[in-house]
Amino acid sequence: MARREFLTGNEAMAEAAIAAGLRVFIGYPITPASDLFEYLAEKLPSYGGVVFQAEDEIAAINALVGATYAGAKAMTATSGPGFSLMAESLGLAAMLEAPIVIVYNMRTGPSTGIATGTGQGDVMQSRWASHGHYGVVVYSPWSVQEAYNLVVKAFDTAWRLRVPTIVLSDAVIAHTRELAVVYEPGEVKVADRKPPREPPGEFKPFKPDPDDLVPPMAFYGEGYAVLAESLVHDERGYYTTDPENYERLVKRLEEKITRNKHHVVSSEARYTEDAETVIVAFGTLARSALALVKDLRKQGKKVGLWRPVSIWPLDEEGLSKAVEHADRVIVAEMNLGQLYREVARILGPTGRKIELVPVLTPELPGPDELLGYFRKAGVEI
Amino acid sequence: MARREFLTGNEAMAEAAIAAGLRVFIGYPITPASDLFEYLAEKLPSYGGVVFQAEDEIAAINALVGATYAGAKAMTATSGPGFSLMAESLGLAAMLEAPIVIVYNMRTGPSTGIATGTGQGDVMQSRWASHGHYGVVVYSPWSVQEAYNLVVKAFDTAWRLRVPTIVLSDAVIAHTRELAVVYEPGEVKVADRKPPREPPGEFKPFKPDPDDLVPPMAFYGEGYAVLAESLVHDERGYYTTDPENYERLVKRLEEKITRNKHHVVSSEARYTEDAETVIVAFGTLARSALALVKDLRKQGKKVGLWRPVSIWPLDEEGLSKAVEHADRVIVAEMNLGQLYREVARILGPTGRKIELVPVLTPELPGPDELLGYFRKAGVEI
Amino acid sequence: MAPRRAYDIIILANRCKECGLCIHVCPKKILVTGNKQNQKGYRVTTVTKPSDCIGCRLCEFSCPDFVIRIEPSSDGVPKGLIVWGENEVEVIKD
Amino acid sequence: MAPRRAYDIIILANRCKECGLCIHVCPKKILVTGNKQNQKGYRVTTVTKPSDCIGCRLCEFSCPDFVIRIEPSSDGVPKGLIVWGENEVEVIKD
Amino acid sequence: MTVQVPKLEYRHRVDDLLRTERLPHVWCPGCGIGITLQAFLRAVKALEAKGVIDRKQLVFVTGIGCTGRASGYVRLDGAHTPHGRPIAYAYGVKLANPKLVPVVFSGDGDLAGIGGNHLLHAARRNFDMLVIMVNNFNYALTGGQLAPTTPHGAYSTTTPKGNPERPMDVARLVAALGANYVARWSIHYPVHIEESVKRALPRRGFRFIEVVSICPEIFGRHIGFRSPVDFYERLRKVAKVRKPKALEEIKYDWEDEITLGVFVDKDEPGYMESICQVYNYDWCKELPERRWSKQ
Amino acid sequence: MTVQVPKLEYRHRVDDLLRTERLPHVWCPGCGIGITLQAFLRAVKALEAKGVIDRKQLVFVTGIGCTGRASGYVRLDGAHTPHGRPIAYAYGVKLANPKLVPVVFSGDGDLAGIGGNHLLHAARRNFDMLVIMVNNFNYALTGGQLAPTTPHGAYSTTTPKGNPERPMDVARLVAALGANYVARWSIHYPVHIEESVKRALPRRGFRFIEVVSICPEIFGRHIGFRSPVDFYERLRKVAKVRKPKALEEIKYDWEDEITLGVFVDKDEPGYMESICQVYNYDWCKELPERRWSKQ
Amino acid sequence: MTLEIIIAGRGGQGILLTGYLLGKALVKKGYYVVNSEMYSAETRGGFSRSDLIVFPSEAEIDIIKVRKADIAIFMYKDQMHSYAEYVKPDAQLIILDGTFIEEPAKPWPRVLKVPFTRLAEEKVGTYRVANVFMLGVFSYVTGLVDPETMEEIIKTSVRPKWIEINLKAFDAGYNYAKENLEKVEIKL
Amino acid sequence: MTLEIIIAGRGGQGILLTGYLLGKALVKKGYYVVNSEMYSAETRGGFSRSDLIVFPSEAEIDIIKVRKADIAIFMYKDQMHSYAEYVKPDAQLIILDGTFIEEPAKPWPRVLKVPFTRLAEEKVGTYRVANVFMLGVFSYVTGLVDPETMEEIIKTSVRPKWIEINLKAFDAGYNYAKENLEKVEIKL
Ligand SMILES: Cc1ncc(C[n+]2csc(CCOP(=O)(O)OP(=O)(O)O)c2C)c(N)n1
Ligand SMILES: Cc1ncc(C[n+]2csc(CCOP(=O)(O)OP(=O)(O)O)c2C)c(N)n1
Ligand code: SF4
Ligand code: SF4
Ligand code: SF4
Ligand code: SF4
Ligand code: SF4
Ligand code: SF4
Ligand SMILES: [Mg+2]
Ligand SMILES: [Mg+2]
Repeated sequence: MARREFLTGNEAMAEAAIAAGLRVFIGYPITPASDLFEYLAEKLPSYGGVVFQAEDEIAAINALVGATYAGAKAMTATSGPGFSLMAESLGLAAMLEAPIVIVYNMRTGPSTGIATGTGQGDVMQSRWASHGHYGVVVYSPWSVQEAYNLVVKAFDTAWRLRVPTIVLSDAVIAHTRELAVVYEPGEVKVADRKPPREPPGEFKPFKPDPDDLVPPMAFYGEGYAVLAESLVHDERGYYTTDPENYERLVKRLEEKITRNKHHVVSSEARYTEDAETVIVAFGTLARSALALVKDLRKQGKKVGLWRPVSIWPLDEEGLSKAVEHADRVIVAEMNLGQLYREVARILGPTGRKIELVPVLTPELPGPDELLGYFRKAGVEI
Repeated sequence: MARREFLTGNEAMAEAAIAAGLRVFIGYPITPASDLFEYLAEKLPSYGGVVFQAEDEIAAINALVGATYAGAKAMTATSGPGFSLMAESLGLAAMLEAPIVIVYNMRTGPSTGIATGTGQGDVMQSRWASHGHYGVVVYSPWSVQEAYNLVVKAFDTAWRLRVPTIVLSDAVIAHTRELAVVYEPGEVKVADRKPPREPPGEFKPFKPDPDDLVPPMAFYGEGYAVLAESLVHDERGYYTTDPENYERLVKRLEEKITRNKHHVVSSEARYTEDAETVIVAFGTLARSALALVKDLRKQGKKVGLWRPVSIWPLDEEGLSKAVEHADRVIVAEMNLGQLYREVARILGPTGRKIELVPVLTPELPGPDELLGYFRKAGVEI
Repeated sequence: MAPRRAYDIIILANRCKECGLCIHVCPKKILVTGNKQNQKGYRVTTVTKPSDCIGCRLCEFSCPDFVIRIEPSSDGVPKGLIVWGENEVEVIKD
Repeated sequence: MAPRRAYDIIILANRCKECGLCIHVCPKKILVTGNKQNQKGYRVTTVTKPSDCIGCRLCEFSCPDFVIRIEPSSDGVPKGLIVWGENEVEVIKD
Repeated sequence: MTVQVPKLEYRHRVDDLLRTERLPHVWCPGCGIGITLQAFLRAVKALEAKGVIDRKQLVFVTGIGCTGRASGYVRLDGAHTPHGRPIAYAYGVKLANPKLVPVVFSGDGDLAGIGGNHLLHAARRNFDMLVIMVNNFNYALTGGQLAPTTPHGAYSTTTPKGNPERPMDVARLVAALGANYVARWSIHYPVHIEESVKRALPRRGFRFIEVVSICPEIFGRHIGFRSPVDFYERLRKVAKVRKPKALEEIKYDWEDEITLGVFVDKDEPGYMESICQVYNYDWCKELPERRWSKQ
Repeated sequence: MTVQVPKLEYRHRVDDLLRTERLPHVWCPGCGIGITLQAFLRAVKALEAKGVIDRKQLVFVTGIGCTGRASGYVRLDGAHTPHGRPIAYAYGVKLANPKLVPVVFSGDGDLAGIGGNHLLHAARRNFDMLVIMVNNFNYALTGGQLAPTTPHGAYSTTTPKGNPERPMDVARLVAALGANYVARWSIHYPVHIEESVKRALPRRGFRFIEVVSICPEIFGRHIGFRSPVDFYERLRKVAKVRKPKALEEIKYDWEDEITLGVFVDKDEPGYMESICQVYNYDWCKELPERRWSKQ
Repeated sequence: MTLEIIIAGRGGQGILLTGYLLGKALVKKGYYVVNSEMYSAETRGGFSRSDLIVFPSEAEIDIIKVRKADIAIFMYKDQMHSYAEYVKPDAQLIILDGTFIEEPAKPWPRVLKVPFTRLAEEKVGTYRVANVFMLGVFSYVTGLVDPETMEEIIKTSVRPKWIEINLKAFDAGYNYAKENLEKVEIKL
Repeated sequence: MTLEIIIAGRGGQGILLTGYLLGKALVKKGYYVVNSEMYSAETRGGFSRSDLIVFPSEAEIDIIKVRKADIAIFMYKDQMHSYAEYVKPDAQLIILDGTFIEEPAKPWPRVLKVPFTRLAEEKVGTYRVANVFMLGVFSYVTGLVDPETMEEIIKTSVRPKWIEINLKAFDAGYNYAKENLEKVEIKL
């Protein structure tokens, strides 16, 4: 039954995974994700799930893919250095359409950076870390409750679309406690695989349904002799260099996300109805941005906030709607312009002025400090 | 002395590295980069250089960084899966300002893909593979000669700016033979490190020169007790969480590239003087695009080609100039829109129509097939 | 001495790659490179004296291409059966 | 029996973390946790009977914090020297 | 004489375990991978015939390399994972569904080179899986580069003047790490390979079979063998079956002896059982390895 | 009594090898890393005094972890590399300038966990470097998670009901891989550590010293030790110096014995010399390891 | 109105646990609480800070870290100085550990200086529970959380073997306050 | 005008070497040549294709792969069929290995069918040098590269132990053509 608990983001995300049916967690310790792992190490076995500490993050992600093919809801949690090591096999997951879920708690980068600091430097990386063109879905929460909800949603998306799904959280959420409504397994709605509709021998593991472009999934052990082929493959999972097959495959890997966008994209607009200036921010920085917007509203300034919840893909319509009355859009993020690039690309043709406020600090700035960064960037507000 | 040789791209890039002063090559075999490694295994020792086969690409890139700190011009060559594995320590190289050079021969992705096919799916990855915000320089050749020239230039850039530099070539160039003018060591101009100007004890290994933002570099063994610190560090190389230091460091890692753009950016425009439509393409696809442009010109159509040579950063001014007379820009690339995103962002505000022609095939299309992809994308020309 | 058993030496011709390993390992030396090429252009192994076959299956086990199968002869007659196509089997008897 | 040598037990107070290892390993049990806190708030190890020190350096080698240094006494008098600051040294004699 | 016959009779003995529509396979003439694969498949059939295993339980996982291509031909559940990662993938398979039995089949470079860390830790943990490593002394698929198993002094495309490195004796290393079953054979002993699989497949813990093989097309040509048979015979000279008394006696020396045999054959609890000692999962009683070890 | 004195006299014996401006260091009270580091630095000074090495030759490379923080305190050329990669970084240092002597100083998780593959191959190649591994039985920096060295059954934050895995005996593994020098000590033997470094540093090939240490703050607390001294004494009970006759006799068992001692001490050519057997590089004659091995 | 509370001290003083316990208690009372943390790598000698923001309702939540504290609890001198700027000049209540702090960093109107650490050592036998002793004082003085709630929280949040001593510390603090201090009304 | 040459056959027929040798020879003659390759994974039975594009000058280079070949050399049937579409209908010259090809795939105007493989086996003793035998024929028939140049290229490009047999094959092909075939003028 639904309970209200006072949890850190990491605890809440662990709870969410349990509620969503997590059966296999494979982790490798890293700040600020280790305590999510530790929480599950305590709790998951009593739900019948298994927790495994891999020798490195590369083992973790490959094991995760194997686990999904063997029929388990499976997840890992990591941060920048670990996610970088997962780059190669993130592409594997996309290619095999393995419904893995990755909690990615951003910390201060680049490189070893500041392990205990927060960051938002990984927006582009979460989308483009692996070689070749493929698709992933990335959500980013701004609160503990949303972290909970988005992990549930990530499982739903991963299994509905057979796409690796990332919850791009950060060090602040990871360790901040807030009230969250949490559930038990079976109480939240999460998509399951579509089971094969043909008997073994006829079933083709990579043959998509024409409507949603997602292939039904047979699990190992069910007698379908499924081959999870990391090479370019046809619908049977057989390697082929046929250009048409290749085009179909790669397009589908991205298109199955856009085609099912309504299940995926999400954003929130605050005070945008009449906003002449819209601040775009995501994750925990959006909390400070919201406070700043409230301050500015108090000063009579028509400022609003637009906050993407799905980062990849972005809710482009939501954005366009939010800026309807605005002639100015300011993207504030904790990097030198990543989300900014997407916003600029989307809104560029509308002629609006799109400004960037880079917020480079290992600590989440409050609204006052955030305003300081606006000034530093020469962005008057 | 300059010689003209009939070489594959891989052979030419190996020759270029030798001419640029390569002292340490660290490789791990992968198609289509192995033969570059093999060529150097034959030839580099006679120039006094060392070739080492690492146990994996992770070892290779970390060793590369160590080699530069020990004073050697150092390079590796890889393809998608290997580059993905290097993601974490690409960030290390950026953070340590280690002048490593990576030849990245793109093949068909994602995942294991088609090892013998070509591709252009790694434009975004080459920029964003590692976590956190940092800067790299990426060049992309369209011919064997240019591959040669750009490897030389990559060493120059890497050592001038202390920035990891990538030559983003592809399977076609790797194995295509063309005539190239090649040189011997000492005959090409490549920047060297700026040596320390202070004595040990006073010298700060991460203190930038104010003009170019690049810190002079002391090598191991010279008595400076240099600490190559992967954590966020101050000018001495000491770990610090100070926000101002952090901001300064991360900004500088990117700004030292933009500030020295004149050394870096490069592009080529063909038939653009009066072009009403400009096709943007890079690498080997630009060769087919050029032939297509010539065809279209023959049909009296005012079409031009703009081709970035530096992909990251792009020659934004070059692009703007090339499209001066054009109301239409078409980006053709072998992915579902990567370079396109940058072009759209840059030109979006000008109101021009920017169209994408995705060319998804493991084989380089000729101009006729390329035209087919235009049609398939619904892009009339 | 018990009477020698008779074996069928079945060769799935289109899989053969003319590597010679079966020929090399056969203790009775009854396998040879044939003259006929298969679809891939390899000259398929063939059988000279089926009646010499002792059924040791070394050829079967040593063939990397899943070409050879040794069976007790179905009709008591030792023979080579070179399977060229679904319905095309060349029968070789002593 | 040769006359006992005298040692200086030098303790760089601001590095001490009160872990007790030196106290534990000293065979002569002459080191103890002091009452004075250093800059970090740790109660610094101090010396009770310097003349008992046999100069074995076990305390020096076992201190994880580079706090202790044992030297033959410069003036022949066995003593503890607790270095609190650049110019502030507490001298402990028997 | 050419006659009309029903085709079914003329299938290979292991054809029902192969995706025959993809044959002939991609491996070069005389390549030892096929010999090894056949031996494995024969063992599967034999065990199935004895009612020990069900092919639906098996998950056949390979890495990238010539050897790794095997998953494309085997009609079992399986995966063709990134280079070096089949053991890692197999972890997940087993953890997600402990009733499955992962079989890793891959190359020396894949398992002991780039994948060395997974091999190390899987063996240390006695993680329940069977690993079959085809050791062809080189990185074959990519064209004959140095592998950790390449003999000292041997030519490879990346060591054109001879390999300066000491090769790794992978089977001995795995034995030292405490795996339950460790054997090494060469392709000259196809029946021994089969028997080893028959013994190791229904066994708990980490099981490792190395098959020393020939790569006539790449490595063989490079070091001067004119035909598969030449390479086969040269290898036979040094591949010696022995029962070593201590691990130190096992040799891996191309100029002297490559020791073959069963080096370890024990039955300690595997990883899955050891987590069952801590948690009482539903599946603990149904672990196939547990059933087998009781037999 | 407080007196005015010149400060120079009151420096620690190894202060000239430390970045003293950064002291006190970040390590917890009673942490064994500092004991190990001091022993290493004493050895450096001793060797320097004998004219064997020059501190300018040394490159002190660490990975990420509590132990990895050491590079931040040591006044030598050095690097603080990504988690698991110090050995890989050291490869490059040595290859680029063979006159340098890389010293890797890192944690058990870093070197034998995530970094296991580099350890494996560096040891196999007998690659010229000295590796000092501080084994504190856990991933300390991240808060006490399971390490490959954690005793079976021990609690860690990721195995709250006890570790189901078999721990890895890293020193024994490295010995089995053929390193030139392998020793294990515990922090109870600071002089032995120092002597080992003195012997291993001026030596060609791969040299490995494991120091079994205490992590009182994280692992110690987790498994119930109230003070550094308690942990120190408990460890002393099982840490036994012995001269094992065969590698099999070396034990790594927290309940029984953790064998200490010098396990391998030989002088085979290292990797750098073996490439000199193939190519005649300028520096081949000047390899410090070659000079040392001639002494 | 939101109520912002900052608790800061040295690493090792149990600051984070204090924030957690207080947060849980406030949640139990029905408030919407955000509790965030900052700390340095050292186990001791570093800094530690726990922020609590009490929102009137979920719909109003925004900031995560304290912007300007209404209540500040400083357990050590250095951190008081570092974070004084995050405290409202007219803060409702400032609590200082008199063991380590002599003077408030700023002329705050309502300052309560109690030598928690010394008192904990004296009355409970160990300085390690100074933080919970402080919570007892806080509970009495502010009335924000009643002792019953706090005791229940302690029982369910602290490791079993530490429960008793913490309960003892809480009571000791509460009683100390009852005997020696006056209540302060907190606006929320 | 550019001249586009396509050479294709089965894996194992030495197609890539043929293209390389011819390319080098043309370069030696002063042309600007682009030589690209395509091949499948199998060592045998797969396909292999070598494209040569001869540009009048460096400034004019564009394409890398043959668009429509002026000259096509097919050493095996299957590849002839696969790549016939990349050959100009009025191609200047089509060369086919008669050992494996019976009929041209299209009604090309000038087709030269010679059983290279059979002839190589007959005249040089091994079918493995059919490719260089073909080059001998090509050299004589087209006159694009003279025998001296080609022989020098062979000497410097082929592994030492293979030089002799290849020279022999080249000569055999050249002489065979001289005796049996007519020259064809190639426009460039
Ligand atoms: C990350 C990565 N690096 C490199 C490669 C290229 N690669 C493919 S197979 C292979 C080596 C194969 O050697 P081995 O495992 O011994 O298999 P074999 O081909 O010899 O059977 C390499 C290096 C790759 N696919 N992925
Ligand atoms: C790729 C990556 N994964 C995980 C981490 C997090 N991490 C930092 S240190 C560490 C473990 C340290 O353990 P060990 O090497 O034993 O050192 P110790 O702290 O015990 O000295 C981990 C997992 C990281 N920094 N990078
Ligand atoms: S079964 Fe034995 S005897 Fe018969 S053909 Fe095969 S190898 Fe020769
Ligand atoms: S072993 Fe098999 S592939 Fe080789 S020749 Fe004999 S039948 Fe043919
Ligand atoms: S040198 Fe020995 S006797 Fe003297 S104080 Fe230290 S440990 Fe004690
Ligand atoms: S060992 Fe060092 S740090 Fe510990 S108490 Fe003694 S002097 Fe202090
Ligand atoms: S290259 Fe070697 S290993 Fe690969 S298929 Fe050919 S013979 Fe076998
Ligand atoms: S956590 Fe453990 S290993 Fe790390 S510094 Fe503290 S005591 Fe030492
Ligand atoms: Mg191999
Ligand atoms: Mg450790």
